[in-house]
Amino acid sequence: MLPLVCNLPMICLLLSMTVGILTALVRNGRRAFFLTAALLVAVTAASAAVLVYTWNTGESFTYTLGLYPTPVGIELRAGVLEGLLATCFPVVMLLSILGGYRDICQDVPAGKQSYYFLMLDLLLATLLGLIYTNDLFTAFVFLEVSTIAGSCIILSRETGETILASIRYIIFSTLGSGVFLLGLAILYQCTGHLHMDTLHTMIQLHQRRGEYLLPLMMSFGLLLAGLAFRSALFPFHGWLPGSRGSSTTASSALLSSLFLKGFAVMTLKVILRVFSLESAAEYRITDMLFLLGLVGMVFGSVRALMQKDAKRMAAYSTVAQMGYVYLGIGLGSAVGIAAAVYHILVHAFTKAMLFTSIGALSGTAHHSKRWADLRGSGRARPLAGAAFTLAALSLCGVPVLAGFGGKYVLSAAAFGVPGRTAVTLAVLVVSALLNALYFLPAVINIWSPSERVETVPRDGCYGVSALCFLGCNLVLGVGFVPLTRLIETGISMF
Amino acid sequence: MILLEVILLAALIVCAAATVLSRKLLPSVVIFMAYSSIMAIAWIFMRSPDLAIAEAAIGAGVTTVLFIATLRRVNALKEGERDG
Amino acid sequence: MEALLSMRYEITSVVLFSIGFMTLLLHPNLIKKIIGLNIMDTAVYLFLAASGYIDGGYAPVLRPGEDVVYINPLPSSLVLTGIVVSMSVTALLLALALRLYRKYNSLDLDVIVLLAKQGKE
Amino acid sequence: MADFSLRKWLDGEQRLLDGERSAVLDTARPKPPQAVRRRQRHRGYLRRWRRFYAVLAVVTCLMLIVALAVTVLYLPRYGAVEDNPTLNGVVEYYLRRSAEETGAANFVAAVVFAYRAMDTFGEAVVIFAATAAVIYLLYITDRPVQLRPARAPKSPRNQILWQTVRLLFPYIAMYALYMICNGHTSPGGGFAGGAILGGGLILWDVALGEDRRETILSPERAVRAMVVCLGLYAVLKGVSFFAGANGMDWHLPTGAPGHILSGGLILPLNICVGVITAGCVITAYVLFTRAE
Repeated sequence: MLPLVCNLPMICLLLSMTVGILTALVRNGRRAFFLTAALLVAVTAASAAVLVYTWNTGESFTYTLGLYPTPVGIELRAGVLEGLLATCFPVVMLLSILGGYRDICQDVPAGKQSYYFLMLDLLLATLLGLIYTNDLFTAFVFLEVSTIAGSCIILSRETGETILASIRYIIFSTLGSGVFLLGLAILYQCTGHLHMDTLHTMIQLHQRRGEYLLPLMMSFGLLLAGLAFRSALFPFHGWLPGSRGSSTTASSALLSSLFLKGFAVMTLKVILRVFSLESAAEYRITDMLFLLGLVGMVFGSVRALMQKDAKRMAAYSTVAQMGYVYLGIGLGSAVGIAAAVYHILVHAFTKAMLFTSIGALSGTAHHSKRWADLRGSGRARPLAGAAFTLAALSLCGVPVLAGFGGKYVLSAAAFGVPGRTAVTLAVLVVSALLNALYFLPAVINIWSPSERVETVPRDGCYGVSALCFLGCNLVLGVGFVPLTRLIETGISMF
Repeated sequence: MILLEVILLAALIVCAAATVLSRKLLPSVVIFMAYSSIMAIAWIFMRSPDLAIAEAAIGAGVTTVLFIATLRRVNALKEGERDG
Repeated sequence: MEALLSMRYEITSVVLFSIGFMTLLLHPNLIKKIIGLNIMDTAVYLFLAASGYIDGGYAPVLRPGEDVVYINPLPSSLVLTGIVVSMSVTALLLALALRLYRKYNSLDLDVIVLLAKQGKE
Repeated sequence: MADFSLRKWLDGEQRLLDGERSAVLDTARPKPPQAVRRRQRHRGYLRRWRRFYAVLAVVTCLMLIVALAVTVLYLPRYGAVEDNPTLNGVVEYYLRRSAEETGAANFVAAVVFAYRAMDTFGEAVVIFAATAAVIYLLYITDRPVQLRPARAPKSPRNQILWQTVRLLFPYIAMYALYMICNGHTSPGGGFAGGAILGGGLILWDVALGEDRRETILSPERAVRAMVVCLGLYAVLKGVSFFAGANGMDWHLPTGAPGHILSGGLILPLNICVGVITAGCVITAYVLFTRAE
C-alpha cells in the first residue's frame, strides 16, 4: 500500500481531464469559471503535497498506472522538480484567468465560455501530463491534446486574424509532433522500449557497445527538433507573435507563460532522463541549443523593439525569453539546467503579469493595444500601470524582482562553463539593455499625461491577481538562493 | 511476394505525389482515398489486421467523407452566402 | 540494393514523409496542406508499424493450442492511437478551413494573408 | 522592411500572385499611387525571400531524406528475428502472458486497453476535444443555435439512395456493433467500429434527405453521449489504476480468451470508445454540412 500522497499525480491528471469533459455540459460561463478555479486550487494543493513529500523523503517515486509493472505498463514519476512545477503552473494559470476574467467575459461569446474553460482544463491536463509522464508515447499523446486545446484557446476572439493564427499554430505543432513521433519510432526500433528509465539504460548499453550510434543521434535530434517546434525556439517561432497578438488577455498570458514551458520541461526530460548530458554534449546538441538560444535572445529583443503593438511586443519578448531557457540548457551543466528551470518559473510569473496588465490597461483605450492609444492609461488604472511597470522592470533585470534572479542565476551558471562565460555574459548584458530600450519608452508612455482619460469600473478580480503576481515576483526575486537549491535537488533526482 | 510489396509501395509513392500535384481539389481528395486504401493493404502485408481495418475505416472512410463534406460546403458557399 | 530492398518499408516511409513535409510547408492551398499533413502522419505510422513485423509472424490474435510466432503488438497499438489522433486533428483543421473560407472566400493562404493585412490597415 | 520569419515562408505571404489571384486582390481595394509603389517594392523583396526560402526548404528536405535514408540502413533489418532490439522481454510478456492476464485474445486490444490504458484515455480525450473544438467553431454563436438544411427545402428525396440505404443500414450497424463488441477477441475494436458506425449514421442522414432541419443525431445529444462514455472510462480506469498501484486485487473476471464475455474491462471500454468515435464522426459531418 502506497502512501496516499503518491496517488495524487494520477488523481490530478484524471481529475483535470474529467472536469474538462464535464464542463462541456455546463451551459453557464460563470459556473464553468468557478469549476475551473476550484480545479486549479485543488491541483495546486495536491501538487504542493507531492512537493513536500518528495522533499522530505529525498527521492522521487514512480506510480504504475494499472496492475502492470513497467516497462510493460506505463507509469508516472514525481520528484521535487515535478512537484515544484506542478505547483507553480496552476497558480500562474489561476492568476491569469482571474486577471483576464473581465476580458474573457467580453471577448468570448457567452455561449462559448464554458467550452473555453473546457479547453483551459485540458491545457492543465496537458501540462500535468508532460510534467509527470515517464513514457515517451504518453508524452506524444499529450502533445496532441495540447495541439487541439491550444488552437481553441488562441481562437478565443473570432476574428480572421485569430483563425489564421490558429491554423498556423496547428500546422507548426503537427509538424512538431510528426517529427517527434519519427524520432520516437527510430528510438523504438533500436532500443525496443518507450519507458524513459529503461530507454536510458538501453541507450547507455548501446553507446558502450558502439551499436546503433547514428540512429540514436538522429532520434535525439528529431525528438528535440519536434519539441523546439512546439516551444518556439528561435528559428521555429514564426507562429507565436500572431497567435499572441490577437487573442484575449488570458489566452495570450497562458500561451506565452505556460504553454511553451511544458515543452521545455519535456526537452529537459529527453536530455536528462532518456539520453544524458554527456551524450548531448558529445552529439553537439548542447552547442546547438546554446547557439540558438543566443540568437533567439538577440533576435526576439530586436524584433520586439520594432513593434507598435503592446501584445506583439510582449510576444516577441517571449521569443527572447525562451532563448534564455535554451541558453541555460545549452550550458550543458547541472547548474545551467537549474538556471533554465528557474528562468521557466520567472518567465511564467512575469510574462503572465505583463500580459494581464496590458489587458487591463487596454480596457481604458477601447481594447486597442497600440502604444499610441495606450498613452496615459496608467493614470486611469494605477494598479495595472504599476503591475506593468514592475513586470517590465523585472524583465529588464532590476534587482529585487524576479527577472534579476533569473539573470543572476544564469550568469552564475555561466561562470561554471569556462568556454562560454564571456559570450553568455555579453549577450545577457546586451539583451538586458535591449529589454530596457523597448520597455522604458513603454513605461514612460503609459504614465505620461493625456487628455483622453477614460474612467473604467473597478475590477476586483484583476486587483487580486495583480497583487498575487506581485508577491510571487518578489519571492522569486529575493529567494533565488533557496529556490535554486530546491531545483538542484529536484534535478539530481529527476 | 517482395515484388508485390515493392509494386504496392511504389503505388503508394505515386499516389502521394499525385495527390499533392493534382491541380483540382476533388481529384486530389479521391486520390488520397486511394492512398489510404493502399496503405491499408500494406498493413495487411505487415500482418496487422487491426491497423488495416482502422485505416480503411478512418483514413479512407471517415477522413475522405469529411474532406468531401468540406469541399461541398465550400462550393455551396461559393455560390451564395458568406459573412463579413 | 539488397539493403534498400530489405528496408523497403522504411525507405518508402521516408520518401512519403518528405512529400508530406514539403506539402505542409510549401503548398499555399489549405486543403492541400491538410492532405500533406495526413500523408506525413501515415508515413510515420508506416515506419513505426514496420518495426513490429517479424518474418513468418502471424497476426497478433491468439491461436489457442498452436505454438506460432506472432508479430509485435506494441507498434500496432501505438499506430492505432496515432491514426485516430490524426483524424481528430484533420476534422479540426477542416472546420477552421470552413470558417476561414466564410470570412475571406478563399482557401488560398497567400490570398487570405493579404486580405487579412488589408483589413487591418 | 522584409520580414525574415519562418511564418512568411510557411504561408508564402505576398508572393507575386498569378493572374486570377492578383485580379481578386487588385479589385479588393484601390490604393493611392505611393502606397502601390511601396507595396510593389515590398512584394519584390518578399518574392525574393519567398524563392530563397522555397529553395532552402527543398534543400533541407533533401538533406533530411538522405540523412534519414542513411539512418534507416543502420537500423535492424525489416522483419529480423535475430539482432532485433524490439524483440525483448516486453514483447515476450505481451505475447506469452497477456491472454491469461487480461483475458483478451487480441493482443493489440490488450495493449491498448490494459497495458497502455492511459494513452488510450488521452486519445479519447483528443477525439472529444476535437469534437468540442468543431462545435466551438461552427455551432455556438451569439444568436440562438440552429442547423440549416444542407439543400433547399422540398427537394425530392433520392429514392434509389433511400431504398439502398434502408436495405444496407441494418447490416452496417450490425457489422459495426459486432466489431466493437468483439474488439478483444478479433481484429477491429472500438475505434474502427465506431468509425464504421459513424459512417453508417452519415449515410442514413444523407439518405433521409438533406432538406430537413433536424439531423439524425443532434450535436448536443452526441456530446452528452460522449461525456457519459468518457466519464465511465475515467471512473473505470481511475479505480483500476488506483487498485493496481496500491496492490489491491481488483479486476473484473477475465474469462476464457476468445469468448465474448472475457477480457474484464476491455469490453466496456471498447463500447465507450466506439460511442466516442461515432459521436465525433457524425457531429463533424453534421456541422460541416449544416452549420449556419
